[in-house]
Amino acid sequence: MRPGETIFDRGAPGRYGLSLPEPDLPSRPIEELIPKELLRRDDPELPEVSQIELVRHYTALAHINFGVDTGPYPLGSCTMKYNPRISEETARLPQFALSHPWQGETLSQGNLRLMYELGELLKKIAGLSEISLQPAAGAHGEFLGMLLIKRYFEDQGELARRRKILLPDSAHGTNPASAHIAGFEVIEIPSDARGMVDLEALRKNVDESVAGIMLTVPNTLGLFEEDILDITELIHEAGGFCYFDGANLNSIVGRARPGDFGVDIVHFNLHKTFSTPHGGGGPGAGPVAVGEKLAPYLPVPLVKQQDGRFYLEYDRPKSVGRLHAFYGNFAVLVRAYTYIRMLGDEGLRRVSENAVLNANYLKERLKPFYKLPYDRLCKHEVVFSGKGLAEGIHTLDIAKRLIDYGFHPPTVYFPLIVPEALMIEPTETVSKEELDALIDAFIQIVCEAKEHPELLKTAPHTTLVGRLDDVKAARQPVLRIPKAATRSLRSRPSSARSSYPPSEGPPAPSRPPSSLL
Amino acid sequence: MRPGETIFDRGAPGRYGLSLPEPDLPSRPIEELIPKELLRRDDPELPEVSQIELVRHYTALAHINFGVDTGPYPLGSCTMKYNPRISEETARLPQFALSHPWQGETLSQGNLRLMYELGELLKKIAGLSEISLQPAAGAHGEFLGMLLIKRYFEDQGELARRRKILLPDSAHGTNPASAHIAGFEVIEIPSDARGMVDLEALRKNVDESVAGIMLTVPNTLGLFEEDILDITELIHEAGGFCYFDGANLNSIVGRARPGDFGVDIVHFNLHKTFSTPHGGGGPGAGPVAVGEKLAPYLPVPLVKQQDGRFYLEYDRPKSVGRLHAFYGNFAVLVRAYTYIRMLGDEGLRRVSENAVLNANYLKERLKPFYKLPYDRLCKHEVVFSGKGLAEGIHTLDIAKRLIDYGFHPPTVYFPLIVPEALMIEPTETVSKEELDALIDAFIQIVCEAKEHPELLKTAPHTTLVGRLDDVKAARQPVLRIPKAATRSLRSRPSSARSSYPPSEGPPAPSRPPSSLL
Amino acid sequence: MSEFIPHTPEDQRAMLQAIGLRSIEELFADIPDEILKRYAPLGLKPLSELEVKQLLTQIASENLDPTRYVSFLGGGVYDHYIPSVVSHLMLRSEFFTSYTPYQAEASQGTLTWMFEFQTMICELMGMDVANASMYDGGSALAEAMLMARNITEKKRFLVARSLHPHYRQIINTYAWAAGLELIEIPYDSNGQLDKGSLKAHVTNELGGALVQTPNFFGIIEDLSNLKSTLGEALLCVSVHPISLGILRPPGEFGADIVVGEGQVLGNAPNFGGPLLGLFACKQAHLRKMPGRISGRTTDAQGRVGYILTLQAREQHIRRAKATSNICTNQALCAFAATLYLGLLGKRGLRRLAELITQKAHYLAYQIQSLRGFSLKWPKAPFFNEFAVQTPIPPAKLLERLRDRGYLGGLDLEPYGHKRTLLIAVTEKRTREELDGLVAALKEVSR
Amino acid sequence: MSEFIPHTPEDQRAMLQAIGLRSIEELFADIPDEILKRYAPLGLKPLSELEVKQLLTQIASENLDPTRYVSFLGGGVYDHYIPSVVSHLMLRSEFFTSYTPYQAEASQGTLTWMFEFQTMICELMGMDVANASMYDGGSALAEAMLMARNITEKKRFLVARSLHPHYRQIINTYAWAAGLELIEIPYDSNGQLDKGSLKAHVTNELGGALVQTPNFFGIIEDLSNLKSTLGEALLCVSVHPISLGILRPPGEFGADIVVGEGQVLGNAPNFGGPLLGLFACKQAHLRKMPGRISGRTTDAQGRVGYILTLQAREQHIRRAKATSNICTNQALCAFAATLYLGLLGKRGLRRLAELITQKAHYLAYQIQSLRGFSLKWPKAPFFNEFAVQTPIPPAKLLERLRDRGYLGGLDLEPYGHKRTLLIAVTEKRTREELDGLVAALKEVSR
Ligand SMILES: Cc1ncc(COP(=O)(O)O)c(C=O)c1O
Ligand SMILES: Cc1ncc(COP(=O)(O)O)c(C=O)c1O
Repeated sequence: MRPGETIFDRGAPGRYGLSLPEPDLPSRPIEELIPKELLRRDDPELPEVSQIELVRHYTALAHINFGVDTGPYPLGSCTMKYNPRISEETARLPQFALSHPWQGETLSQGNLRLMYELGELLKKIAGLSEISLQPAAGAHGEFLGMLLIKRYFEDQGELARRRKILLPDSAHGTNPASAHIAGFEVIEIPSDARGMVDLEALRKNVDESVAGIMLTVPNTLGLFEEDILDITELIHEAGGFCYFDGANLNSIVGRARPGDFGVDIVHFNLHKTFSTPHGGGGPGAGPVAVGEKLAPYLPVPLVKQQDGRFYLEYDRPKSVGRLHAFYGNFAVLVRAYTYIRMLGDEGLRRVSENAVLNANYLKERLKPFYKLPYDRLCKHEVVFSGKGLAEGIHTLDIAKRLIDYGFHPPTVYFPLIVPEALMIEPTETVSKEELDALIDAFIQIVCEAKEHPELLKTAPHTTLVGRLDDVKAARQPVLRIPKAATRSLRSRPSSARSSYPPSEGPPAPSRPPSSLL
Repeated sequence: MRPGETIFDRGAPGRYGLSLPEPDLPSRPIEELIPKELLRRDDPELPEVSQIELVRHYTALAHINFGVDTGPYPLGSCTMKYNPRISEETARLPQFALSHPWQGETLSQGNLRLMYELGELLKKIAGLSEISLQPAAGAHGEFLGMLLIKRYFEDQGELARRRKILLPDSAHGTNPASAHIAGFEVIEIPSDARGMVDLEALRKNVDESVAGIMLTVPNTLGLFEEDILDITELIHEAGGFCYFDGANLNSIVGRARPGDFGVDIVHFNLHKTFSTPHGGGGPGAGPVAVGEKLAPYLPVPLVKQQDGRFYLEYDRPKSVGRLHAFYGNFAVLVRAYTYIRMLGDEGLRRVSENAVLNANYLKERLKPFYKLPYDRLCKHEVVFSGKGLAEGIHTLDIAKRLIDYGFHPPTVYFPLIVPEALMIEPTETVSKEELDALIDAFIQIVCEAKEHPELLKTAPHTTLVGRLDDVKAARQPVLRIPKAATRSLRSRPSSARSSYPPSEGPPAPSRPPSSLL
Repeated sequence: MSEFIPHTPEDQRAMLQAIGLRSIEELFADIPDEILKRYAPLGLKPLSELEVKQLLTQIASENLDPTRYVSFLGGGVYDHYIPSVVSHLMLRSEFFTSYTPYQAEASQGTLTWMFEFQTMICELMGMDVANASMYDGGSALAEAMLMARNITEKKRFLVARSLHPHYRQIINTYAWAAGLELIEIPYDSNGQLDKGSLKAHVTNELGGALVQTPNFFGIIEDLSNLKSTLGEALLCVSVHPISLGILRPPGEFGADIVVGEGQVLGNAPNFGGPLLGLFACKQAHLRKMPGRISGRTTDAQGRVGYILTLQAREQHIRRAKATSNICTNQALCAFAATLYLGLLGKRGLRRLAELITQKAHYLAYQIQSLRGFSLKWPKAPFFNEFAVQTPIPPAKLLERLRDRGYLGGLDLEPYGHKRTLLIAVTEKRTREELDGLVAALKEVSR
Repeated sequence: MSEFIPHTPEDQRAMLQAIGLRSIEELFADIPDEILKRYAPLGLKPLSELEVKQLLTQIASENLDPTRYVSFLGGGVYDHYIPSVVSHLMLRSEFFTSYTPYQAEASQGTLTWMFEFQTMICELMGMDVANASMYDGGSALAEAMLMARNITEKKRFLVARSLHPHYRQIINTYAWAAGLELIEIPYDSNGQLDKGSLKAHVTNELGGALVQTPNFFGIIEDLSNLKSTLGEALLCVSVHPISLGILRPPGEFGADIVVGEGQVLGNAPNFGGPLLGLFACKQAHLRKMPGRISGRTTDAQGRVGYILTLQAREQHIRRAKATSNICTNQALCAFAATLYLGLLGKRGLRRLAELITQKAHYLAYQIQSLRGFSLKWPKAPFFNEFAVQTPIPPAKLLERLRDRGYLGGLDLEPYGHKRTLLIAVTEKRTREELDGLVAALKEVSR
């Protein structure tokens, strides 16, 4: 396929990819049914392609997209583990997939049972007593968590005073953003030399204006917050709540419960810890578990059970209301439930055990080659700095060069407290051979950085397009195919050049046989 | 992925890709249930891989495999048209897919109805009166056809005399092979200057020893057998049968019926004309329709209907018996039925119309550049010769070079009567833009053949492996992973090198950024 | 479950040795002992794939069997036909096992379809720019409100009472969180937005108005003159995207922000989730828009490619000052929508919308001819859904219909509409089924 | 249906013009008019995808609903669990939309798995070489016979009466076609091959013997000494591949050709088709083997790759003298088998075979403890399937079981075994279901 080719570059006027039934009943002109001034005059410029053209286009696009199935994907903080295919099957069972949110409790006992049982399991994993499955992602859960705190203090008549949310400077961007939308003032607490919350700094900020703290444990450096019990106690003493960002739960699942840290609110990222597919950026699910104090404020409805019958509980007068049109990302819940049931207790333990083993192994093996700002036992991920490899070499160059070696790059430039951060999370589903190959590539790149720095600076070299200009993209944003072009493109005859091999054209005569592809 | 890598190169002892239930009932040692001397001592050396390793391996293999979804696939005689996804859905409906061949007629009314209705449609398409859906492929159908003729003459007491099957020298290899296995003597009739059956030569061979003739119409040159009515009359007069190889039905479907040519037996290739996927070489289906004379000899069981109830007819005393353990490739039949029902009469006509249009368009556009041994109106495919492009350039070189342009090569070196044959069948599902691109590539290759012949001779250049040595493969056949290697390979650490991009390693420092992939 | 974790005991030993540890336990030495000790297992034994498949099949079978009911349920989620090609391509794992395309060069597949999706949504809605998805139509409308607040810096918003009641709840929640003031605008005797009332509330303090069309009752709102009435305040409209195959897009009425529920574009009902929030706005507001955006750019050789752009709006850069906290969104559902719109195409979307309109009107006509039934708002134009006045309470009606194999629609009594039933039609409903419902209604209302 | 054919009228016009024709009809001028005129349409109107889906769903629903029955049917086709990974990878269209890998460099995916498949089949069967598939187990056995004829140039074959009756029919048909003579070898009082009778028929004229294990009655044959008894004649064995997880492979007994029905390896029952013919032989016979073979080779740079090899055996080269007429085979089913065996692996196949053995023996034990029931051949060893002597005719029993949700097995009365029922068990059958069948048998046989 040509670089940049879209579905609008294919097809021709009059083609289509799906036939529709002929009307099987008496039809009247649309204008007689709906007033003309409400009707559209020009058709939207949608593609005009036959089915084979569409299928070939997206097959070709798939071939230039890196997924977990393509190879190791050590994107820190994202837990890119293998997505079991069985979960794709169970989520597509027609009684799940075709069930309608309004079909009523009687006809939805299976759905409700699944949600109830998943909720029970997640509560146990969190070590907390009530749960809402409604949030559609982690950040949605964070927002809900903030709302719960807010409603609580409103209920207590303390809202005017409790206006601050504390969070470490290593926190993920969604944390401050969520606290902010919920109307709180965000206070960043610096990290200390260990990479953990600076207890002194924290103490200084803790007073009666604090509504709560948002913590990620282990934190985004992959380090277990060793003072966690002190921190939660401190906050509780001040009358605040402790929020636990569950993005990194993969490192402790099956062996430690946030509730036992003294945490009051936990969000899960089912698309991380519980291996529901990331889908190119979603859908995920961000259930929120809470302790008893906050339970009354959870959104409606909750899933409850009585005498073996499952039902939706709406009568929750203190509830914050609703965050989602229905019950959350149900199909994602089915996948997570499937996964947890397959793992069982033993499997959950093995998840954290091997996720942490892999990260520490990688840390030890790469330590001689990359700067490790916080050299401690890590949990499921490790953060190096790309600084100092060679003059003018940046973390971005290292990341892009990894693509040439057949790996997805790690998370880069996050957490912000590590300059030129390289945040590597192997997950437990990477094999030792793959992990060794990844490590070897990282090491090879160190050599290249010194001997052939241009190789890094111009990387990647093996992809359909080279390094893309993000400044240009932001300065002169082109965010859709220009109206005029949607039509005119289609008359170009060259659009149908096949996508295999994904080259722009035949190799020039002088080019030696290539081993690529 | 590395060239040649297999699943045995991945994994490590003790890994596995699928968990099994623990026994839920009292177990006894296997040796108590089955005598020890019947038990296996050494486990078979099967792969030992986790699920993710297996999924990555086959995902990587998919990326180095060309299918219809990858791009134009003008493989002559094979009708590589688009495979509708809806057929994959209907064939997987659980009541079809999970139905058991022994579940009985009462519980199989849907299956039987589908088979019956498909049979009725195919009979109409063939213009014949009875059908068996049992053959698993075209060649299987040919074999059945030969058996029907044989049984007929046996029944008539003429078998000793009727020992010859005639077929044109352009016939597909399965035709003589099928006739031979059925015990007939195969007589090849030369083609004349038109590329058709040489009527004179045919006449000379027609006598009372002739059991029948096997014809492909249009023939494998893509030409409609213009004397077809004379030929069938000639054979019938001599008391023989006319067999119609339906591989090329795509060119006449919806507008001409083999039965109207005077044909007695027709096999269909549902995987060609009716667009069931070719599956990397099957499964297909090769139903056989016949006229009344041969109907009594069809295999058991046939699908019949009475008063709206469908049943299997076994009581057929003259039947040749059975060719398949059950009723043929049922799931393939579901796909073909789905396709035919979607097309309807109008669609069937449009299939042949556009298949023939595409072939003739390509023929006219390529005629100035390639030798066209038989320059006539063609049907769904056209056969050029690769001869004379340039000194030392063979059809194989042209074919391999097409791969570099992103196309699957056409069929080569068949039919045998055209030296260096290039047999091109675009099918009706190729768009004009794609067809033009294919034609342009063919033309470009003509220039290259003259200016850069080495480019052709060493093609392909864009694939993971270059041109493979077939002589070596046949001289020292390595047809399985050597026993010893199945184990030892697994200890190699390099086996897990990721498959994205599909390169052997990072580009050498001196290599400029590449646009491939 | 060990099929998901490659490590063998040998692998573990070798790795521990390389790290310089003796046991797995040492890997968790940084967790306070008292925490580890307090851990209580779930009491779950591992299940094999076969067992979990049997278990989930069993649980699923405790729902209704959707093949045994003919459904007329709508109310925000609709049971449209999902083309086989959509289902097929959704299973390509290069797409579904990838994440947000942070690394553009290795993610051109995702970034390209996002760019296509943005184009299609803009075309549908008549807007300038669109993002790559929000959680659902309801939260998208709430985010539109927050965005309008950020643009106008005004805290008062008008909300149509004819919005989906759940959307109103979501908006209430978000508004409370953000300290916004909401004023409900009633609907008139035709079930349509009371424009007079709306006009009366337009002041300098107004940040915007939130309107839905077709509204919760299925009624198509007339958006003309709304924007001019609102003046500086922003017009935020929620739409049913398939209706835009025939309905004039909000962009042509001057809408500032248009959102919608995109589930109908190739996504199964899934008990109401995942859904798909569509979100588009005017060019002028681009830098206040929430969500991911794919933009076209080039590499050093001038080759065209796509990249996540305008990230300076987003939480991972702007943190507390971001336009939204959204991170993981509904990408794969947006991919389904891209495939769906690509398959139907220019001609197909119109034909589909027409087909649905015809079917819905046929059914409405038949039902209102039944004794005791009438259309609740007989003069109001509708697309795929309409409210019916029933002779007996809908709850009873629905129960009896269920016994006959029909999910007859949504009972609006809990929403304050006595004896009102909301009936939705999609292209999947055959004439036979429509006639069947009519006959059944006749029977059960006797 | 036009979604499958890209050409628009404009495309057609432009192309006709390029060809120099004025109408589509002229493209068919070479077909005699009288033929064209005789054409009669089918009377079928085109259906949209939605309609055809509804139609096929309707037809499928006229079958039994497999979720409502617990099945003990076997007799050559078995309902094993199909792992999700198999189903998923089978849908990768680079595989299923490709054809026979004639062009090796563009088909390394297919050729690689074929090579892996051949390796796995050899390992299972204890043989030297295997091909890439035959139509089914029955025709594979028939082809083994033809191959043995070609090797030995003898025309007489011994056929075990305990073969699957349909396989015997197929063999009869092929033998008749090829002019071969068949002699049936009975089974003894244990349901096993009567080796004495076999020995008595061994002469110089013998081409080979065809045996199945487990045989049609589920009984494991003892293949020891068979090969030495046969002498020059070839031993051809048909196997159930999963049984080879625990059973000694025919190769260790000196078998010359081993075939089998591979449906059980990751393929659905599909009403008996497509099935998967497995085929392996000794190295010495390689060049007489039918079917496709993938072989390892290198390119000019020494890179390893795979290619269809030994094509000189095949019909497209050797024509009438080919080893077989087979062309299109059951490739995709063989791919499923490759995935299946790869997933289960060395450890899994044994565990699976053991699990099935345990379940089958548990059930057999329970049933023979019922009043009136006994094992037909109580001393015969079996794997997954066994024959039961029933107190009342199986037909009646089965009908009553069906009413209780069981497909109780295969009635052997039509095959000459009065009051005999053949019962098969797979890993899918839970203990609850086994106990359920026992309880039901008790009830219905009163
Ligand atoms: C540490 C952390 N917190 C929160 C989030 C937000 O979760 P989501 O993307 O599911 O909204 C992420 C996700 O990337 C994260 O890594
Ligand atoms: C002309 C012709 N006849 C017969 C056949 C054999 O059909 P099948 O491969 O389905 O056995 C083919 C297939 O390639 C063919 O092209």
